[in-house]
Amino acid sequence: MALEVKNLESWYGESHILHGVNFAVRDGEVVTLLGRNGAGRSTILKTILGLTSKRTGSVEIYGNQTIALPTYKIARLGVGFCPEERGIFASLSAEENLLLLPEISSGGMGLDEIYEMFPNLYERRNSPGTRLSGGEQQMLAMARILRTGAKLLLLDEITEGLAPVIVQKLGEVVTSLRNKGFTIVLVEQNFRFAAPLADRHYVVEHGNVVEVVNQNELTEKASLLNEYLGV
Amino acid sequence: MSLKIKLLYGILVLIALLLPFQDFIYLVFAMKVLCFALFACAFNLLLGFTGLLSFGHAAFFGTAAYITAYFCKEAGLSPELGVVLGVLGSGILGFLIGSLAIRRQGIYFAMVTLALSQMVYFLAVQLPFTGGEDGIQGVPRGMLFGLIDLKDDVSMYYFVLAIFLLGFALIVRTVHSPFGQVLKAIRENEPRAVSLGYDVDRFKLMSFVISAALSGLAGSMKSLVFQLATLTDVHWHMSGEVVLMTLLGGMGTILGPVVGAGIVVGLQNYLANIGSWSTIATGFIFVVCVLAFRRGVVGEITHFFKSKS
Amino acid sequence: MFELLGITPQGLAAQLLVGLINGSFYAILSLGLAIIFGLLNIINFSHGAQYTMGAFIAWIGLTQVGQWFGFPDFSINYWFALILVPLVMAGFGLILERTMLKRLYHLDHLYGLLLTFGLALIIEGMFRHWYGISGESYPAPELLQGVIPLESIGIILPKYRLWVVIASLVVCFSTWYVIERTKLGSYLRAGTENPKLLQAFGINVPLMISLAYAYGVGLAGFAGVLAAPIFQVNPLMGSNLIIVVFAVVVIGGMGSIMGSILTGLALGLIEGLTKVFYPEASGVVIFVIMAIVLLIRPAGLFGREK
Amino acid sequence: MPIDGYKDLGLQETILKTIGLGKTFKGFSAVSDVNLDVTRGTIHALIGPNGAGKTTCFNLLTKFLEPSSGQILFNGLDITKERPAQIARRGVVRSFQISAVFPHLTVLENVRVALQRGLGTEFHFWKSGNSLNVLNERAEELLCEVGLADFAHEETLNLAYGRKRALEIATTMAMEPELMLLDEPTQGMGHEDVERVTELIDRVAKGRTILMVEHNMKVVSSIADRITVLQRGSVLAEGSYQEVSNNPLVVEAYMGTHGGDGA
Amino acid sequence: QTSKVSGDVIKIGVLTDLSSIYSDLAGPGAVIAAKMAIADFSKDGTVIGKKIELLSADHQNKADIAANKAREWYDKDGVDVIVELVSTNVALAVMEVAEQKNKITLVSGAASLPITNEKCTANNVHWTYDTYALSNGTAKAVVKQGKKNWYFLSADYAFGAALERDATNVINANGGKVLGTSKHPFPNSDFSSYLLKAQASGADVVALANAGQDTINSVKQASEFGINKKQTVVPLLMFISDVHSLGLSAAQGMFLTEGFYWDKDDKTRAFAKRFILQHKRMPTSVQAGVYSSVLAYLAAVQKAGTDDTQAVMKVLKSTNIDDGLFKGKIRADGKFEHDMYLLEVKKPSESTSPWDYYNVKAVIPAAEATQPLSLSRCKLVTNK
Ligand SMILES: Nc1ncnc2c1ncn2[C@@H]1O[C@H](COP(=O)(O)OP(=O)(O)OP(=O)(O)O)[C@@H](O)[C@H]1O
Ligand SMILES: Nc1ncnc2c1ncn2[C@@H]1O[C@H](COP(=O)(O)OP(=O)(O)OP(=O)(O)O)[C@@H](O)[C@H]1O
Ligand SMILES: CC(C)C[C@H](N)C(=O)O
Ligand SMILES: [Mg+2]
Ligand SMILES: [Mg+2]
Repeated sequence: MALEVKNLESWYGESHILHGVNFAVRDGEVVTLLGRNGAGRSTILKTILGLTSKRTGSVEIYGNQTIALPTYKIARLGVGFCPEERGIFASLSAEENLLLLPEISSGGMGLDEIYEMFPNLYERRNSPGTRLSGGEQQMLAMARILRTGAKLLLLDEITEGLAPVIVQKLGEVVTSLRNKGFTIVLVEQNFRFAAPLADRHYVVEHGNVVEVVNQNELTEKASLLNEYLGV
Repeated sequence: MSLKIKLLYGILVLIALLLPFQDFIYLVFAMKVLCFALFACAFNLLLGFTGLLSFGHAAFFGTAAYITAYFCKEAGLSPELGVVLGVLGSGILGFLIGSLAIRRQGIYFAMVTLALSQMVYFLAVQLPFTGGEDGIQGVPRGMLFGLIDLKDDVSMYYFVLAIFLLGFALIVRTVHSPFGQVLKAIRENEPRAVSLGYDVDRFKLMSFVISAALSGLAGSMKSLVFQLATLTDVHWHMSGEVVLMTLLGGMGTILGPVVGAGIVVGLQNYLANIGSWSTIATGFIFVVCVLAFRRGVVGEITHFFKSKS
Repeated sequence: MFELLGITPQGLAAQLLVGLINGSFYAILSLGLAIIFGLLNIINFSHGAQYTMGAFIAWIGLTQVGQWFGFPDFSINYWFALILVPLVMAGFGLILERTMLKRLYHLDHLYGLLLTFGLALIIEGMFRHWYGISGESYPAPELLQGVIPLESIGIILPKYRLWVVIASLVVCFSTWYVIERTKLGSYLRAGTENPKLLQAFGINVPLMISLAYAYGVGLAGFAGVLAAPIFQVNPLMGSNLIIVVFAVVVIGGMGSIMGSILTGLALGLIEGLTKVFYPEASGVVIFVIMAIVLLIRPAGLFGREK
Repeated sequence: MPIDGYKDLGLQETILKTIGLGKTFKGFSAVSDVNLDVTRGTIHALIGPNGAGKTTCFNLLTKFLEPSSGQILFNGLDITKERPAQIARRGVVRSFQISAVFPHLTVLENVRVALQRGLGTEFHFWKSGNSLNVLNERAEELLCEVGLADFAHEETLNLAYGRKRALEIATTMAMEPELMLLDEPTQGMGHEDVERVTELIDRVAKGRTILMVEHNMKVVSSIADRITVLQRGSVLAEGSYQEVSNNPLVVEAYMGTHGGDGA
Repeated sequence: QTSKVSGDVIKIGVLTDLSSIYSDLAGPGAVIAAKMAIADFSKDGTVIGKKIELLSADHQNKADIAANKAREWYDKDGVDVIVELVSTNVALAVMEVAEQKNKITLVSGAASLPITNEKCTANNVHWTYDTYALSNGTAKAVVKQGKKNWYFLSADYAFGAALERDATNVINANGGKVLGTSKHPFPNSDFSSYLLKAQASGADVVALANAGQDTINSVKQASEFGINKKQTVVPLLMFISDVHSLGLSAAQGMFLTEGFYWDKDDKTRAFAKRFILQHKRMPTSVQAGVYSSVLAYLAAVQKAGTDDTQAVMKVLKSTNIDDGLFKGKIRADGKFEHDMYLLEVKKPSESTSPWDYYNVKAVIPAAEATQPLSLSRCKLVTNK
């Protein structure tokens, strides 16, 4: 089991956002978290990494209980995180951003491989990180975690603001990562993008997982999803 | 304004009006508090309501103090004219410094104002009319409108109180005015305000000038109350002090700076006799405030009532 | 003899040298400030007090510790202090950071400034209370006493001052190297911007921050020891210096390491020259420069524009 | 040579025209020689791969950035030299790629800030705040139009993302803009919100001109009258959705094989 | 008509620098000196049957704080006399208030001549020393040794200017010459640039027209740069507390002028012994002056039988004073005219006990140490 979340609750200061989230992801699986704006999907990812102000419950990553661990130790268990606001560092150049993350384990992609995948980044590699266009920043945020060798990827809205060609390309990237044995938790707004990629979909509402839809149930549960998500 | 708040203000004003009829609080002390309260309120207009931290407000306070002191003493001007000249002077200085400083933001704004006010300090040290280290001493309080002799502490007190209330009312009004509304918008999201067609710099400058002029008003009054203007008034410590008052009382609250000024001036007065311990005590208060009462006195109180209801 | 504005070339050279000495103090202090500001987003107002503290601890080590413990002959000499004091100060910094500053990171710069301002008052007040205002003198170590008479070119340079320049340049540039030319440096810069996120990438940010503060304070302590034999060791030695050092950091560009070093040295020189040609203005020249620089280059000479 | 546009003002077909617009950042040319022609009363979409220079174009048009070359004509008038606030007052108003509201003002106050300029009292610091209440009616109307009437007194901070975008549009409309520039108005929105906002844009476009950047082809195909495709800072193609989406160059550079069904 | 003693109590306020740059030379020690004077004056702490009370406050060396406190003391607390008042700007501000309120000031710490010259007031006595005395002591003695060419390092404020001006007059009058001046900011910590300039000037004497910390640092750095080897460094104003913190090795051989030295005779030694028991440091001349002034004030009240300002001032100005520490009389302009001492700092080897710092080189007679009334610009003198 790569990730197992039980009864996870979480707070931002006074406000209680997650109310007992449960889900689990096996090694090599791709799952999505779907839901409306503000449902708490991003918060689930942040809570897994211990980035909210308080959390309770249980989060096991590759068999290690992490609920009491500091963030950096969680990351070192092999978690790669692509945050929703992209989190590019303005004081570092694009390339420095790319090279910033420490290698957590072997098997990360090389720089050449990455530039091949995202030629835009190669062209802009010496620009300050936040001077890249919105989409370029998104690519950079994704690219940099591929270097680290992390095997469990938490990806938050990676298709946001990207041109359709790039979205398509990202779809291919995710598929190939999956084939390489990565485990991926995808938070997506873009259902068309996510649908063919994932083994399972979790629907999040008001800080709870309210529905699980397996890949093979997609058609039969379409109306249900429609109700939840308006897809 | 809710009824409760109106009532609170009413009571406060009443207390202020009755102050001369007791012996417990020394009137000159009360005047000092009023002057600094006005200064802190003016400063708060900039920090709390425009979002600009000036580290050079002593320049305005001090300049006006010097101008008023100089004209009242050397030219024998009446106090009201002296004050008007002081306010004018600091307003113009505010325009000059403001035009340069508002082009920068955040910590840089603070530093530009600090740098420019250090230059004002330098001028105050070097120019002959300020009396250098001695300052301008023995400034006559004079006859207000040629009628009321301000030598008497009680009439001086009422004069200061009236000016304070006027300044305070103007600030409250400004905060809630159409102008104040735009200021608030600018503080919240500057690019958006620009895209709505507001010439942000002009608003900041205007707010800076108002704040400078009112700080000057406080400085002018101070120089009349104490009958002297000295380098202390333009020193960066003074700029720091007004930040402290505002923060301690609660920045961005209307009444906070007044309370902050009261506390700081009071502390200075009552801790004055314990020598180096007073430095330690002041430092200690700073630390405790920052760690435990960040909203400032008034801010904490409002927060307490808000969270209860 | 050839004279320029009433001063001989030799005289000018001597003056520049003297300016450089002051510049090294500015550099080493502003370097500490820049590191702390860069990473903690805190303007360390107590930097001056920590510098004072460094000087006092050195003095206490030299003249007092022995008596405290009943061995009047025991004392910690200069060379020992030069290593020990920065460590003690770094430890002190670590405690401050862990117990107080830590709680302020999510707030406006202003609060850090106020807290450290308060701390500065406390530290200063304590020394004032214990040791009075006039201060104590600290002799230069034997090895560095006396002057290097370069009388042929009309310059008399105290050996100790030469040592100050060398020591501080070495410390400054090695610090710069570590921060700008190693991976650690990019962590520091990234940590400045978004510490939480950096943690999520597996970096122990809290530790990094604590150590950076400790290092900055250690530098202040180091400068204090260096200064002890030149200036009187007195409770106000730091507070008189700190405003100027702030200006240096701003001119150099807040948070820029190289900026603060070079600006520190350069301003020492400029201030020195002002003292020669227009001494009354020497107190204000740095602020004039600061205002001009900020108007032309808002982020400071070496700062990155946001 | 600036063109004298006063002659046929009112009849002017073209509301916004750029001639050879360009911008370089330290030698990197982000936008080069862009000639745009936006027709009055249309919804004009600006699309293109990431980093093509769309946002930069917007920044140039509103003078948030200084053009390195070229001219901008609004209603035939050269506005290349004007300041951002001035341009806004002429009736060119933008929204931002990242939502831009005043978080600690109420929803109503947000709109009022935009309306307030019409009163001409924005510098009157001595006037009572109540003098602004005359604007409430109009503000509520605008909120109604974008479906935010029920939230008028809510602190904006607490609104959901999609509603913030709607508020932004209401605020922009309060300026009575002749030309609205929208930068990815549906980015980051859920499906319902996307639909609602698309519909909203279509609705408010009546009597106005809209220039928008958008990656969501569903939105573009359903409301845009005309589309300009940028690539590497220059115009790659221009035309209706049909024309553009069948252009093989555009498909290769932007749409990809799935066509424009991104969402 | 009213009681002979206002408020039925004699209140003495020590307004001094308790926490800032002059707190070592005045400060808490001055408060102790005032207490000692009261205790020495009467066992039960009374004068003409009324209780004597002592107040003290810190003016932090700021004129505004001082004026404010003085006003409050005179108005609200019924203080009759304020003593000490180090720093000229503070003294002048408080004298102004006192004149308005018709109360007394006895200045000990402040140095500038204008206090009894153009800025004099009727209710003030300048007790311990002034810039005129300092110049006529040290500067004259040094010029007479044949060191004619002078270079000044002056603190850039009123006091520095006053000291420089008075010393320059003396130098010129005795055939010397001033080659140049560096005005340094006040306060300042690094003097090397100025010292190099002084060195380059080739003057015989580098004179320091500054005080406290500034003097200490200039002396220290002068010896670091070896300036004291070729030129004579002359601090125009230095207190024993400064010499103490400077250490004899850096200060040795320098000349200075003081109004009081604890080791001068048996009486001063007796006083000093009692003082050091309470304060752990030897009295400075300023602190001794406070003792002397309080004692004299109480004696005057006793003699006048009232605390009425005019009556007391009249007694003060008409009685000879000799309390073992100072001896002389108070002139019409308010200057307490007494002998001053030209002192030389001992070599470390000559010093036999703690605080054994000076050799008394000469006694400067009162007449020479005080500006003649004929030159005075004091309104009390010129109007007559
Ligand atoms: N830093 C924060 N402080 C307080 N509340 C927050 C914070 N971040 C998010 N929230 C609140 O938590 C709730 C869940 O937010 P979250 O970002 O997890 O939603 P989401 O499902 O990812 O939606 P979106 O599509 O908007 O990203 C929302 O109501 C949001 O307002
Ligand atoms: N201030 C700047 N400094 C340097 N380069 C910049 C700057 N602003 C933009 N660029 C570069 O210019 C190019 C165009 O950027 P722009 O933001 O206009 O793209 P865009 O078309 O809006 O893309 P997206 O769809 O990803 O938002 C990008 O390659 C970007 O890196
Ligand atoms: C030496 C100091 C006690 C004198 C003080 N600087 C003055 O102005 O009088
Ligand atoms: Mg989210
Ligand atoms: Mg863009």
